[in-house]
Amino acid sequence: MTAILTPPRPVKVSSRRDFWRGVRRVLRRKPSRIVGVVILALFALMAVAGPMIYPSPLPRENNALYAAPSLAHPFGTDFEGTDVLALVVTGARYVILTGLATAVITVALGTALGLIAGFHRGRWDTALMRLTDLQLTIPGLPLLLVLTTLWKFDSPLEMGLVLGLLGWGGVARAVRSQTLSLRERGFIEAARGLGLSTTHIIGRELLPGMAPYIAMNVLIAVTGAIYAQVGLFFLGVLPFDSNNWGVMLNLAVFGGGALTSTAALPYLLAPLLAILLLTLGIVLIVDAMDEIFNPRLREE
Amino acid sequence: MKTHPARGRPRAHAVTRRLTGHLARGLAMIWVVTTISFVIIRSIPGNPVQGQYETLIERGMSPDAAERATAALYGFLPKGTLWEQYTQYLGALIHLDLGQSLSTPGTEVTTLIGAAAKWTILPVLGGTLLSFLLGVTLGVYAGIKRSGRLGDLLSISGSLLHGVPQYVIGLLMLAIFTTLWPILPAGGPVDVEFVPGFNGPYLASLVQHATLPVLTYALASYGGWVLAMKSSVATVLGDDFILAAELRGLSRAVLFRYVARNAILPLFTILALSLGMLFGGAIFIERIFNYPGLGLLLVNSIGARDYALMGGTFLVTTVAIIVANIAADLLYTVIDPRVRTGGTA
Amino acid sequence: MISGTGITKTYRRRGDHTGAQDVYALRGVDFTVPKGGAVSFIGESGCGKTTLGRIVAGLETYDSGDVVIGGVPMTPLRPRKREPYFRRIQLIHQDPYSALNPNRTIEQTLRAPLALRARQMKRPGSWIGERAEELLSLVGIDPGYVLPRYPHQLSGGMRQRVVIARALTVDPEMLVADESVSMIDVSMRLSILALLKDLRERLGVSLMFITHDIATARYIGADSELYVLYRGLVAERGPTETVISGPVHPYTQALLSAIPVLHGLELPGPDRVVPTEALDERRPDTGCLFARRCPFRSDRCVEERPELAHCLDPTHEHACFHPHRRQVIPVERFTSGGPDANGTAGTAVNGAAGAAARVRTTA
Amino acid sequence: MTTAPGVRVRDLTVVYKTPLGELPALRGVGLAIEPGTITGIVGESGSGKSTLALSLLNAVQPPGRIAEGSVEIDGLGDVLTLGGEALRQARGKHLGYVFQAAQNSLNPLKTVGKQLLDLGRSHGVRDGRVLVRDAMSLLERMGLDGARVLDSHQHQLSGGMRQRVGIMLALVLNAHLVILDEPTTALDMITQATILRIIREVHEERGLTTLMVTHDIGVAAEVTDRLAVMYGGRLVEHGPTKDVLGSPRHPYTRGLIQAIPRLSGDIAQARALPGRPPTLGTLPTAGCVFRERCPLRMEVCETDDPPTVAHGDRNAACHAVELPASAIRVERKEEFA
Amino acid sequence: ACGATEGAAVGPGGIYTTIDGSKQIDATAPINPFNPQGSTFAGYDAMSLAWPKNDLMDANQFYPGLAKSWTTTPGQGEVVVHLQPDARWSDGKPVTSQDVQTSIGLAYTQGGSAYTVNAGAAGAAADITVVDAKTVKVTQGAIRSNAFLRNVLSTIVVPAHVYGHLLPAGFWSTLKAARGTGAAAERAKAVITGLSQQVITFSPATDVSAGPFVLERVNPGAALLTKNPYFYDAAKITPSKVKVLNYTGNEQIWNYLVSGKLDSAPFTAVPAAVMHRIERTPGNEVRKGYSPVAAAMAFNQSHKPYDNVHVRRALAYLIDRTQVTKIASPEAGTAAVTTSGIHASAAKAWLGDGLGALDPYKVDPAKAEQELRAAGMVKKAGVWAMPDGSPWQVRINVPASFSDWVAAAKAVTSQLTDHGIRASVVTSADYILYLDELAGGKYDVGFWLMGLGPSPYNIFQRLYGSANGWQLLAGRLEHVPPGKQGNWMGGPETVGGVNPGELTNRLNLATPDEQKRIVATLARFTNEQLPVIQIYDYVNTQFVNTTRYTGWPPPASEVLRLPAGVWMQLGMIKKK
Ligand SMILES: Nc1ncnc2c1ncn2[C@@H]1O[C@H](COP(=O)(O)OP(=O)(O)OP(=O)(O)O)[C@@H](O)[C@H]1O
Ligand SMILES: Nc1ncnc2c1ncn2[C@@H]1O[C@H](COP(=O)(O)OP(=O)(O)OP(=O)(O)O)[C@@H](O)[C@H]1O
Ligand SMILES: [Mg+2]
Ligand SMILES: [Mg+2]
Repeated sequence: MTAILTPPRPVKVSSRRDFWRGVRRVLRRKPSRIVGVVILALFALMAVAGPMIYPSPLPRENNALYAAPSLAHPFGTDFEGTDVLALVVTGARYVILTGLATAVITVALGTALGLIAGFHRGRWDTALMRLTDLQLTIPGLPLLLVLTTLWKFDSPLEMGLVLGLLGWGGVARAVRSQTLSLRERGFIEAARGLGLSTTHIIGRELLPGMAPYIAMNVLIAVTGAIYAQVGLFFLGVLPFDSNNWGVMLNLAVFGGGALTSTAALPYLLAPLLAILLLTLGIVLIVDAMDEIFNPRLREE
Repeated sequence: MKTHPARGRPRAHAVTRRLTGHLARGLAMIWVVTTISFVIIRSIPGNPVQGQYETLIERGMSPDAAERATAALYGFLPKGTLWEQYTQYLGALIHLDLGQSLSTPGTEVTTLIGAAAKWTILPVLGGTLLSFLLGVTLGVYAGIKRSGRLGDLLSISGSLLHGVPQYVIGLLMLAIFTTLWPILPAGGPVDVEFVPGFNGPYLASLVQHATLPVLTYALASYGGWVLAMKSSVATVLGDDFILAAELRGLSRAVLFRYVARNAILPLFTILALSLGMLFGGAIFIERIFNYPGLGLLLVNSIGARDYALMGGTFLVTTVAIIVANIAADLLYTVIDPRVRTGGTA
Repeated sequence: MISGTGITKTYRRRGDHTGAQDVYALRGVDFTVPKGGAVSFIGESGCGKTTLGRIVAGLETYDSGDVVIGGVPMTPLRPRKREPYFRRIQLIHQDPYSALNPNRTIEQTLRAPLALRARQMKRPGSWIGERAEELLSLVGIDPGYVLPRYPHQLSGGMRQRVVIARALTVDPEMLVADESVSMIDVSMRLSILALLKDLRERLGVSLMFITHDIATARYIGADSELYVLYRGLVAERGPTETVISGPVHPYTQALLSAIPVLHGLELPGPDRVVPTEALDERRPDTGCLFARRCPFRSDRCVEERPELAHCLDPTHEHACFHPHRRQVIPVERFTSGGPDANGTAGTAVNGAAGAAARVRTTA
Repeated sequence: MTTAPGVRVRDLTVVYKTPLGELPALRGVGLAIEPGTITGIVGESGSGKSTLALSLLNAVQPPGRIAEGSVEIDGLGDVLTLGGEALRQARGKHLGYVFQAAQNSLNPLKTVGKQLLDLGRSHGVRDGRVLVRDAMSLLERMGLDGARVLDSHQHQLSGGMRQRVGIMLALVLNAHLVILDEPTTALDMITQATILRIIREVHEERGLTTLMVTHDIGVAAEVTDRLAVMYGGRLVEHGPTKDVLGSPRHPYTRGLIQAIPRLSGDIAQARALPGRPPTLGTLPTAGCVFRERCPLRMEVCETDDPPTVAHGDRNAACHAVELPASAIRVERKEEFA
Repeated sequence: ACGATEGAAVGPGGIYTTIDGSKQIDATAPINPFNPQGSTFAGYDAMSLAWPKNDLMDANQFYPGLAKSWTTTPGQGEVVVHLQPDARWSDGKPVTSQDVQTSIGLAYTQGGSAYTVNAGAAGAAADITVVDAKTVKVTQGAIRSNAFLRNVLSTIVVPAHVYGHLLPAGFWSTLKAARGTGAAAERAKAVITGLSQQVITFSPATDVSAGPFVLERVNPGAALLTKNPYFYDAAKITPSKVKVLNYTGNEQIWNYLVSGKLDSAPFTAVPAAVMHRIERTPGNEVRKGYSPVAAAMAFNQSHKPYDNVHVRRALAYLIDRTQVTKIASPEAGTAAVTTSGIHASAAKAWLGDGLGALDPYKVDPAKAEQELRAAGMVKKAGVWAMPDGSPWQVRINVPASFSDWVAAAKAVTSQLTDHGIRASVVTSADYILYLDELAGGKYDVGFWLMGLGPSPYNIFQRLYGSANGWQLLAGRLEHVPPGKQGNWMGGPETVGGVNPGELTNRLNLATPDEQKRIVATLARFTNEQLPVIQIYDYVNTQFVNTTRYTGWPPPASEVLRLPAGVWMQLGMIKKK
């Protein structure tokens, strides 16, 4: 019974190049996903090129403080007469950089700890899960507030580091449970039985299966960090030596009286809109992650 | 050939054992949190008395008067080495004594927290329950009509609202309902003119002031409920027993109950957890609406470097989460027969 | 040669809400697989077949006893030292879907262990590709077609062949096939069985075959041995054909009696045995584990646990105080009996089974 | 209705919506189930057995859709024209459906008794006590302690017990047409034997018409009177079980039987069928669905769908089947006319 | 809010809604004026002997409170206070000298300027004598201070029948002992300060007030006070109730103002747009008056290059104070005419023509360049750098919660950037952290309140007091080096033979003429040395609403800094 079984019909061959074709296919499946990608690309562009578009420092018009929206200033001007749109665009870098730093730390730490706990089980697992419980129990925002008085978040990366350290628990727990369930799957057992190294098993067999999950968490962590950080700036508990959305919110509300008079309202609404748009972008593409990373869904 | 099903004996001792285990772990957690917060808080820079003095000056008090007003505060500064303070703190904690506030000198921290907690509980409970009911109802709909236009709309709106941070919603609400269309009060918990108690005007004022914070809570968490319920309903709908029930010709109402009850079960634990979580997460909303709950208390205590109050508030929010965790677990034990009666055949 | 002696395994089930509970999966199992030989394990669900298979493949720890691989006992070795031995025993999973990583192409799946192998055997890199193709041809599939594909693009049968090919990458001495065909379509099941048999014959790979479908156990080779497990103990063992045609232990008999009869092709066995109760693992175990369900039990069965012993044929052992050969499997109907053969066929073949003597154990 | 109903399925086509468009899972299936018999439907995975079983209740789940055909059940008429309340009433009361054992066909949060009462209430049973008494006697009949079972939650029952509860729920409202979809898959052998015996006994005691779907020919052979073999959404052979097994007509049936390893006789005679079963996507759109794997393949098989040819109480759909010319009767429309 | 039930239930005078700018309401705090957070409201239910006038120069100008009148001997050796003859507590009991004495006794436990047990402190009260039921005499100790009268008159009076028990028997003899020296005195001191907490935490069940109002109820959002029928001048008081709203941020006050809810509001910084909205609300009127406070940029002179006076001057020449004020505090500030250390209005009074002689530091890039070169700074590619060529960045620190300072600092950095000086704003999370770090010498440049008049000692103490190294220890002045004991300004002890700290300390004891001379010297010194750059002087901008009440204090009135409760006591505010 060793007759070669020939396939009834040839199927298209997959390769690395096809991954991107698959991604494009997944995105095209729903037009809203394209919109989401465009939005995110826009923000990425802002973060990368935003500060280069405008002169530094941003020009001010001494006679147009809190100017109403116009063609020249689509979102009006701030208390100094600086174009609000320019502030939003140039402010994106700090915000997004923090978000990315947080995401990297959250996901790297969460995934690593979750994998270790789930893969090694036993004592490691117990210890790490206690740590995770602790991290999840301590209320993040209040702790952040307390920490801000101790720590000057001079750079977005530092900020991201702290936010990341306060946010890995959820990822770790989820990755652990995923690992535990994947661990029992035949292919992991088979890899162990074949004597493949733990690095191979974790890196090549386990992680790719969790990719959609991790990708989704990256997105969530990025937004979470952005919101937390903007929120802290809004509360005014972080030193604002840079221009960013949270600072704008704070100055608009507590300095400009945006909630009292309509003059500063565009100054408030512009960063709010930026946040809403970013959320929208992420919401629109989050559901594509599963399809992108799952070869079966990608092909269909 | 006769076989017997496992008799559904409630395993009381198992539940108590579970509870004691939880309590022990909870206490250990509280101790760790206490220690961490103690260390962090004591290393925060800033002299509260000097701060109070300058604040008074900044508000227009004369330097002499400001000095008089703050002189006595020195008596409330913690004394002794850090270790002594720590052991004292822990010792007092056992008697549920969180120390005395410095920013409201001479008032027990527990009193302050108690007073604030009641204002946090009102909107948190109101908002969470409101959003839970709304979200769950619409989530069932979104789950059942997954492929319909309205279902799509519900889930997209859910994801969006779920994604938008609380303060954005809060600020928008404030901008809309107090600036652009001023129909609701912008802050405070209740109008002081009315005699507190169970009387119409007082309650009306209470409701009026709570509307925006509650609405903001509700909107901010509504999305999460819709999404959670939707996916839960989708899972349950995929379960065989629903198809089986349908094929047995069960009436729509019964079917709906089957779906809803099974789908809502996992959400109860999330509900308990989110109630615990919201105690700490109320900061933005309370700050925006000037609602005198725990979040605002914490912000103010940090602003005033009121160590005892800071530590106390932080501890209470953490304990709320730990308690919620335990409660969620026990709740699950009570409401899920699979857990309650144990033992599979 | 691979053998096991007195293997026990107890799972401590951490009942989340009900407290801990001990599950005795294996209670001292001895077995021997000769080089190039084959043994089958059958038994009811939960009797410990999978556990045994995983222990033998080195994927599960055991509490006591020993696994001896090529004359080397594993128990005294440190886990790291055991690995190379256990690598010589490869497990073929029941579910070919979960046994292959859905995110990796077949080529990637095969290359990883082959690369390891190449390093061990100091082969050049080009060997890996060649070997992969060779192995796939060996299990009967077209390498050019299969290699670049993801598992979901293959049929169940192909997937199972890939799994077998992967197991062969490390040149194993023994394959442990745990219900390896139960998830494969009926019409193709046999081809996988044939492949296993073929590998055994051509490569000399021994086979540990775990199944609940006793008929398939017959297929893997004439000289195979059959072990009947019941709740972690061997109830009966012997040459496959012997045990099937003349089971001695009432449990084996009950198991074989439960096999559906292909009416129209077969007639029901004359001495079918039906257990008196359903399995209830929570009852305390004293004496013979099957006693409670056994229609032939005596007081002794409840008090004392029978050891493995044999009657006349030393290769055919059983753990029963009341061994009695019974003819329980369906009887082939060589001629079409027509519509009137209904139900009365039993008596026709009764003679053969009735002739079997009732023998007391000698042990 | 107290007597066993007959069922006539005509020209049934069911399609599933897939990314490749709507593909037929059943194509032109015609089947007559005689009252009071146990009919088995066998076929490999994906051959459309469950789809057919669900069609009898007009319960094909989206993305599936019944495109064509009729299912006439004595006393109910064409089920496919029923809808809403009438259909719901028919299910449960006239048509009993039993799910696969290991799958959970019971609401995990409610005791069996409560679900029984829900069932009664949905079908306008006024007296719950009578219902409970009926249920208890059914359960006792199947060897269970009725009171305890009614008091139990799903997780407290073993697979075999759940399956018996499923049968009880299908019968308690006096349905006389019972459809069992893979009733013993995932049960162990001894339990399977018990369940099969119960099915047979209950069938006879209550005078039912029973339809049993399974992929295990052995299981079907054990209990059924008549056997229908499906392949790729087509009914390829149908007849009395003994005849179909003893002298299979269709090459697929023959191959299938030959592929079963047996407990006695020469094991080497067992042969696997070449090729692999079709899936919705790989089904040929015209011609015989089995031709790819057929040893008797002819040219006509490429182009023409083989018609179902009846010979006495047996019929098969194959161009290559040799039948007495007189017995050949092309039938589709008026098989039972 | 919402004024839902105005009228009938409230009384004919209606509810007067306002905000107490000096405190945030804490509903859990005791009704006790000794508690800094206590639920009592100065001018409404908390009464002092007299209310300070907002005089430009003379800090000893007072309006009568519970004291109808007072007399002092020259040099303020003795102050005799005559109480209002009709003054009564809200429970009907008369206000007597006994109450004053008890209040002073309680003040001792708290420590403070006039009532301190520290022997040798300037301006300490030596003896309190009850002359008769309505007359009290307070004698000053040997080391005199011209703040003594002020301190005595500021005494808050509480009812002896409520608070008396807090003072143990023999309190006064303990006090006498504490003023001596030796171990016994130390013990006595400890006894008295040991009472401090007890006094602060004392919480009477109800409010007993001698003021025009008495507290009825307080919640976290507001406090409600009702008219005290026993108030000695009850006829003058129109409103039946006063509602004091709580606030946690200026924006809330703006909101209340925009909605027309407040009858009067305390001073807050207001952005222009909000100002327009507030003014559009019917009845809202602005009352501007003198506020003896100014905002300045202060330098840490121990940090380079700010140790160089030329650098400080250069910065002064580059900052357009008018533009900064327009951005930061258009309504509540006027650009500083120069830097003298004194609020401009007071400066005119103190300096007269001398003010014109000071350098006004008009924007003058050329001069700035000259100064920078003089300091050795170098200009590379249009950007100024340190003398050694390393980059120079002016970091201006401000607390995040002070929106006008944040805006001002941003405006300053923008201007400096325009002139080739790199500058940035760094905010601190909160004011306390800011102060701590400022005092810790962590900042180069930070914003700082100054010019705290009217007492000239207070004005210059901000610049040449402990923040700049001059410490008053047991009556002796010492100068500590920069970086120690809160000396963050790090200025030199003397420049050109002038010791500003020494001069400042003399202001406390000097006669008016002497004060004038010293002030002139210090103003010139400050103008030249620029330890700070005065950016803008605050204007006490208040709002009143004329829809419900009339009779408001006129613009520039001296009472504007006092609570509205005092306005009522003075016969202002009538029902419309
Ligand atoms: N990881 C585990 N933890 C706890 N109990 C286990 C575990 N694995 C198996 N068991 C238990 O050990 C016993 C033997 O299980 P095993 O899987 O070996 O049986 P099996 O004979 O393979 O059954 P099946 O025919 O159902 O595959 C069962 O009671 C099972 O529930
Ligand atoms: N929801 C669905 N969407 C798309 N195709 C489906 C769906 N359900 C079933 N099918 C397809 O319809 C065909 C018939 O399915 P059906 O479930 O009736 O097969 P079956 O014979 O019951 O198989 P099994 O033995 O696996 O239960 C299969 O090819 C299957 O892939
Ligand atoms: Mg198994
Ligand atoms: Mg099926």
